[in-house]
Amino acid sequence: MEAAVWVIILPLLTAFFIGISKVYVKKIFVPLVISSAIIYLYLLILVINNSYPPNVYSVGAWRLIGINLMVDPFSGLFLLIIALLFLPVIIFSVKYIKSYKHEYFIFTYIMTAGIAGMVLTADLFNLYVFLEVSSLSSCALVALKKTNKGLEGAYKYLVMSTLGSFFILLATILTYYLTGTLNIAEISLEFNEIPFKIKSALMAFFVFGYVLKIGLIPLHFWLPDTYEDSPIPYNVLSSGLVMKSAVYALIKVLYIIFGIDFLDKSGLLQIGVFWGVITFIVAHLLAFQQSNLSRLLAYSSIAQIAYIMIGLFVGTEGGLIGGNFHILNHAIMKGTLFLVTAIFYYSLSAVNIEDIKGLAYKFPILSFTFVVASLAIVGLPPFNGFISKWLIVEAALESGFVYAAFFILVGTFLSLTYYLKVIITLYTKNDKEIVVEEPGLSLSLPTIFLGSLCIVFGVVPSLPLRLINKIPTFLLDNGEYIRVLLGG
Amino acid sequence: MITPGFLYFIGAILLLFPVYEKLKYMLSFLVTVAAIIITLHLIPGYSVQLDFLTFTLVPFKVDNINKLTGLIFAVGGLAAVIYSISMCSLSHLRLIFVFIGSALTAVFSGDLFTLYVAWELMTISSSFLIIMTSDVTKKTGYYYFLMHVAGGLSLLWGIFLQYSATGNFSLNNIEVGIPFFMIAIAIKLAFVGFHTWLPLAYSKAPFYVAVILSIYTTKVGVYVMSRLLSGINSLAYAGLISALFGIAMSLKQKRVLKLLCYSIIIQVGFMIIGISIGTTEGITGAIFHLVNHILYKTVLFMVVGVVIYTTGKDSFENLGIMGRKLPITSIATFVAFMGIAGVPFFNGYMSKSIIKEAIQDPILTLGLNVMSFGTCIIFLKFIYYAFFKNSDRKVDKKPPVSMQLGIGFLTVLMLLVGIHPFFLENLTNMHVDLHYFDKKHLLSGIQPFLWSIPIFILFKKYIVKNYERFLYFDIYLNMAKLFMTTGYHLSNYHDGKLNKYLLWATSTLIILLLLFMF
Amino acid sequence: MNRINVISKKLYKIGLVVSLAIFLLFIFYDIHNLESNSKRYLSDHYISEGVQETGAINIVTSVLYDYRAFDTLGEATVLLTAAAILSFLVPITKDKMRGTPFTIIVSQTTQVFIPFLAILGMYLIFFGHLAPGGGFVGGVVIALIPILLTITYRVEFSEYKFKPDKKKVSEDIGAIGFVLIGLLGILTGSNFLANGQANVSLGDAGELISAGLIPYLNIMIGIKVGAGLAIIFNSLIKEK
Amino acid sequence: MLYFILAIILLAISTFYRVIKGPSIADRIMAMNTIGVMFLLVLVLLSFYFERKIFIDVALVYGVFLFVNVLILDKYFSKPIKEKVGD
Amino acid sequence: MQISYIAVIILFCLGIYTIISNKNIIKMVMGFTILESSLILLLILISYTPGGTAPILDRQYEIVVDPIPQALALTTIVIGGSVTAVMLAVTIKLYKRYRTLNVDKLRKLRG
Amino acid sequence: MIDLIFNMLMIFLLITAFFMVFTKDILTSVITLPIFGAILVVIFVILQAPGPAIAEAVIASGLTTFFFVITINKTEYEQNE
Repeated sequence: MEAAVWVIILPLLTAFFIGISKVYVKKIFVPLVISSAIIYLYLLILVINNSYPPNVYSVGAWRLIGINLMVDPFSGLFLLIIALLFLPVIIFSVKYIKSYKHEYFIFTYIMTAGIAGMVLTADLFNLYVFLEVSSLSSCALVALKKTNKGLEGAYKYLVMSTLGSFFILLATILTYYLTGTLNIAEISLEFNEIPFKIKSALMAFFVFGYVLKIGLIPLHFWLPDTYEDSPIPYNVLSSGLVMKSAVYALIKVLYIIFGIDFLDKSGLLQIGVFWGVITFIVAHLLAFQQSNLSRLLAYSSIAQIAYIMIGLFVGTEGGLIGGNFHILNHAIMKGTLFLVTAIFYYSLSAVNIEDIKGLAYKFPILSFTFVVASLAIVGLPPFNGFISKWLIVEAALESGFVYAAFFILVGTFLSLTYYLKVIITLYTKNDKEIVVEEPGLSLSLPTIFLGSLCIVFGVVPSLPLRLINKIPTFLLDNGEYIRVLLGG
Repeated sequence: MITPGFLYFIGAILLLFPVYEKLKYMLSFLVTVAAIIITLHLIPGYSVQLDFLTFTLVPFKVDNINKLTGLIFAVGGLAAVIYSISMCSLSHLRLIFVFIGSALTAVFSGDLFTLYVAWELMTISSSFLIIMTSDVTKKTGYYYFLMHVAGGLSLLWGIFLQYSATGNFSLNNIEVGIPFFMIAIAIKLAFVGFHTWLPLAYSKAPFYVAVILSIYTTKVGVYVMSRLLSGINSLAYAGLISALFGIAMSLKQKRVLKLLCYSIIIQVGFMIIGISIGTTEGITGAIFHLVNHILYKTVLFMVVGVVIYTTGKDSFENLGIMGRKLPITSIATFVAFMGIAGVPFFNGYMSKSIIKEAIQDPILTLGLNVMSFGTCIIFLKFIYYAFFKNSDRKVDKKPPVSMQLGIGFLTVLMLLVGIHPFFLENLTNMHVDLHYFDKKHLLSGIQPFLWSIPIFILFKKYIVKNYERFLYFDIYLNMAKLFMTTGYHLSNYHDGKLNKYLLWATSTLIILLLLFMF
Repeated sequence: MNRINVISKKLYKIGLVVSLAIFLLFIFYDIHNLESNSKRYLSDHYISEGVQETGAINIVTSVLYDYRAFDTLGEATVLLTAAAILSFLVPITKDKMRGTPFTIIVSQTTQVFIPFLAILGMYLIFFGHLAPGGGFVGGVVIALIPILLTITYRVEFSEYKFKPDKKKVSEDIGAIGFVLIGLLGILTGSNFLANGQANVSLGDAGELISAGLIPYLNIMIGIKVGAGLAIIFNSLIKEK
Repeated sequence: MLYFILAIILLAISTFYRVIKGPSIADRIMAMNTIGVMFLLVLVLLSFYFERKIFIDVALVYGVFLFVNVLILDKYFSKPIKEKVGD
Repeated sequence: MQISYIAVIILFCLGIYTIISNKNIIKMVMGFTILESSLILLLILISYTPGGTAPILDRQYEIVVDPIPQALALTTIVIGGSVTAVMLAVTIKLYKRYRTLNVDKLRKLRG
Repeated sequence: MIDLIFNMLMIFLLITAFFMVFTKDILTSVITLPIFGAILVVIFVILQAPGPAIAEAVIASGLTTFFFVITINKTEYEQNE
């Protein structure tokens, strides 16, 4: 699997070459960016196709004594998300980003490399390093506009992510001390002999560190701040990839290293589901109060991540399928919403909800896309969000979390209240004459592509589910992962 | 075999392309007529199976009851589309097509999953119909959407409970989660307590939207109730109460559309009673009543629509123009009135007779009579203003041919059903062993009508008088306020102080450690 | 009332931290009782085989640049990201730093000092696989040259000697070079960042030219870090 | 040799009093420099104690940075002079 | 030497305390530095074996300390330094905008 | 003996750390930062980790201090005038 390592190297190389092209060869900038994104898409598809059966790429050919990259269905799903989001966002931002263009692309590519690294690596410390890469570069993207709010958001983000990283690092160091290795599979084997108490303390540190990045209540406060005044195409990647990559890392650590039996015994599953329920209800209540569109979408992201966490913490096959499917769906839906918001911002610099009044009559197709995506995120049929929510609720009911299932439906209702508010404002006629700048094809095409995916995955969910269906056996029984990583 | 609902969806997709005026007419006519023809040729017992996710769905299943319902829906669709096509824009037409299509899908669905999807699609499309018409209707649309989604979610929860208990999506034997199904259907039916959306939506929305909504929204509820909740006897009393409430409310209304709205609640009461008896007769009667109700209530809405179209308002005084200047409308009004009053040889009579025949309980019989009587009184007010009160309103513009065509089509159907009630039975092989035109039924059918006329004349000044609007109390608005204030207080906690946030974070860490280690 | 509030808040904070400390103490105590020193087979392998396998006698370097070179790539990326962040946060106008001017003694000392710094940096980089240090530390020492120029003379002089654009490009070149050297492994049919496995001659351990590709990786990192830190420092100085 | 190291460290700790007390910034910088030099000595002595000559590298690099450190602290922390000098 | 783990704990908690209680941004960054130092110290402590020598094998040694944590410590130091640099840059930027170093005064983002 | 030295250094480390955190004057705490770093360097050398010791000398007592100095010069120092 040569392609696996290329998935990490190619964006890095692109970022470095953009740095050179900023100084010397300025003309090749746009072709470089676009062609690299296209090649990257090809690479990702190659890797995703080979993600089952799982295989290992050993960096430096050191096998067990070095760092390994593991391509499995779970990471295949994340690579799929990158594949779906990355090229549209890059095409979108080539026209959208006007100032600090080079930096924007450098950071975006580095961030993608970091996320790909987090997703692929099978080494605990390497995970931390790539986590740091992705969070530092995304922090830079938050501050890209250099406005007051952007800087403040960046600072808060930096503080929180660093704090989380330190706890993850502490847990990693202690893990190394206990097991003498950093390879996830070996740690998992060694962990069988570690006493319960130490394991649960380590788990608390891991959970705290990653949840700080995921943003469950009450660790969510930095998240809306980072969304408010940052370049909106970045928000697409942020909600679609950065937050999700933390979810990915957490789930990988919990399910592979600690194992489902331990999670059940230590009560994390119950705590996680309860936490998720609290989170989405509070997030919905808060989202209703927002007047800034990006902020509203950020709170909605928190709520959606809570749904995902419920799905993943239910701990059954159905729950994992539902949660993973919702990860994919949320990336698509939120991506669409943010891109439409970005076009509004581009055309008349409107980010507050009052500002978008009457825009539906200026951008009929884009507004329709917005409506589709928001109904999908609310969870109404026949869009994709409905299918994944259905799966999550079904799984929650099956494994006895009746309250969680019920509150997910309540949450659906609550989320409708604020999305409908936005939609209605969109369709209210505005007395003022609106002068808009035409977005053009390169902005609207990626948006419509993502929006159409909402419907496609809703009507034909078997398309992504073919990949996702392989995940649960893989996570619930960490034996296969260990076998592949150690022996395969 | 293709489902008629699917046909409508195809029509909606075809309308997405830039279509010019004539093609639009042709396309909609083709789609609606084709839907009727297809529905006529459905064979009961046919079903389609589909594998979706992990379950096997039956998205299309035909039997007698839903064939009849589907047929009347298709007919209503034809009439409504013809009626409204000259006024509504392309985007509206699309939404109308989706709405009708999803209603038909819901009717023909053979499992709960498809039913839920179609149910929510109806909600979405109808809400956007309301939202997108004008700026006045935005709040109404918001309210309507939220109410219906709440109902839909309640249905969904019921489905989940049912599915986790039984492991299938069968429509037939609902065992678990009946209260949730009840709430869902109650919202759709505009039951007392859940009715608040109905007068708001139908009176605020433009009349052609109201026509289309009135055909499908509540009726799908009735149909689904007949499928899921038939035979729960106690519901009959609830239906009675609902109907009595409807009578009381509709007597107070100033606006014709609102009167019609509340009268829907009354008529739905009939159907609830029929269904909750649970016998074949009762359900058949309810479904027949649904057919008849669609026919006359649609005509009434259309008539009021014509009045609004020509005069611009829907107050009672404006009805007067009907008497002389709009002949087709007047005839239609009269026929519809006779139908709704249950006068023999008009269509409402047959289904009311069946329901009455099916009832064993004396209280319910009495209640049914009272309901018929009340309906008559309400619509006598309508008739009084339309034909007997002098009006000086002028007709600004003539209603277009398409509107009158729609009205005429339904009026003819009404007459047909009224004079030859076996027509419906033969159409769907649902035979009720009942002689419609024997003395007993004729007498009981005409009695409420006959009694109502002298009483109306006696108490005319009380009934015709326009009452002041009563204090409007809506519990849902109070709940919304609670929700808003909670959110406001919560958002006040997010005051941007990083130290405070970090304190929360550390406390969470300690709590996590405590939870995991002990 | 306000005073009590403040005090209770402070007590709450201290209580939180103290309870965290108690938890940590428990955990450390438990871990300490576990006798975990037996689980060192990975590092034992590195110590016993490392010199042969990688050709570097500094095992830390061989871990950093060979066994776990992928980490170093990530680390270099972090540094590059930091440098890029700082250089784009810089405005065009320069900020005035308040400070005492240096006398001639300091500037003369600096002049004497700079060649020494260059040699020390080179030594640290080139002997990275033989002695402590390595590319990173050597890079920082080399970065001290522009830093010293900045503080003794001024930013303009430092940037006249070392152009910001050139520094940026050399930083990028260092990073690209790291990746390209890694790709040599793929070219020879082995994996990314492979060294001994890719049939690179490792030489005799202890010699200057040994350890296969590790010295070249060190050089690349040295270039990158030197340029990157110079950028960071000058950006901070200019920050407005 | 270890006694020397211990003595130096004790001296360093006592020098730290100047950092705590030192009325002016210059006192503190001076104290810090002194402690730095003491530690430089400690590093060299430790290298002899462990008999690993490579440890001298640490002392070398530390010494360089101590020098630059003091330079920077001097330049930017001592009382600013009214004329604009330096950037 | 095992007693020095307590120093790590104290340093760690001191860092956390600085972050959560100090209102000065620079002090907060300093807290992060302390936090990072404590983790590096922990890494070096777990690498140490009594009687061991540094893992630079210019000749054969009996006991050699664990080289892996040292490599990890190097990486951590660099990452920590980069993060500190970025934090300070943002701090300066924030100061120029808000004219304050008090964290509680940075309250443009709320709700 | 070396243990004693080590423990002295640890105590010194804690003293500097506490002083760094709790002193009011931010300049003083920045001046303490290189001392803190230097103690760590010595500790690392005693713990037989010359590589991290060099890196610590370079970053913690070197570059980080520079950055802090510049930051304070641009913020706090301006405020005092």
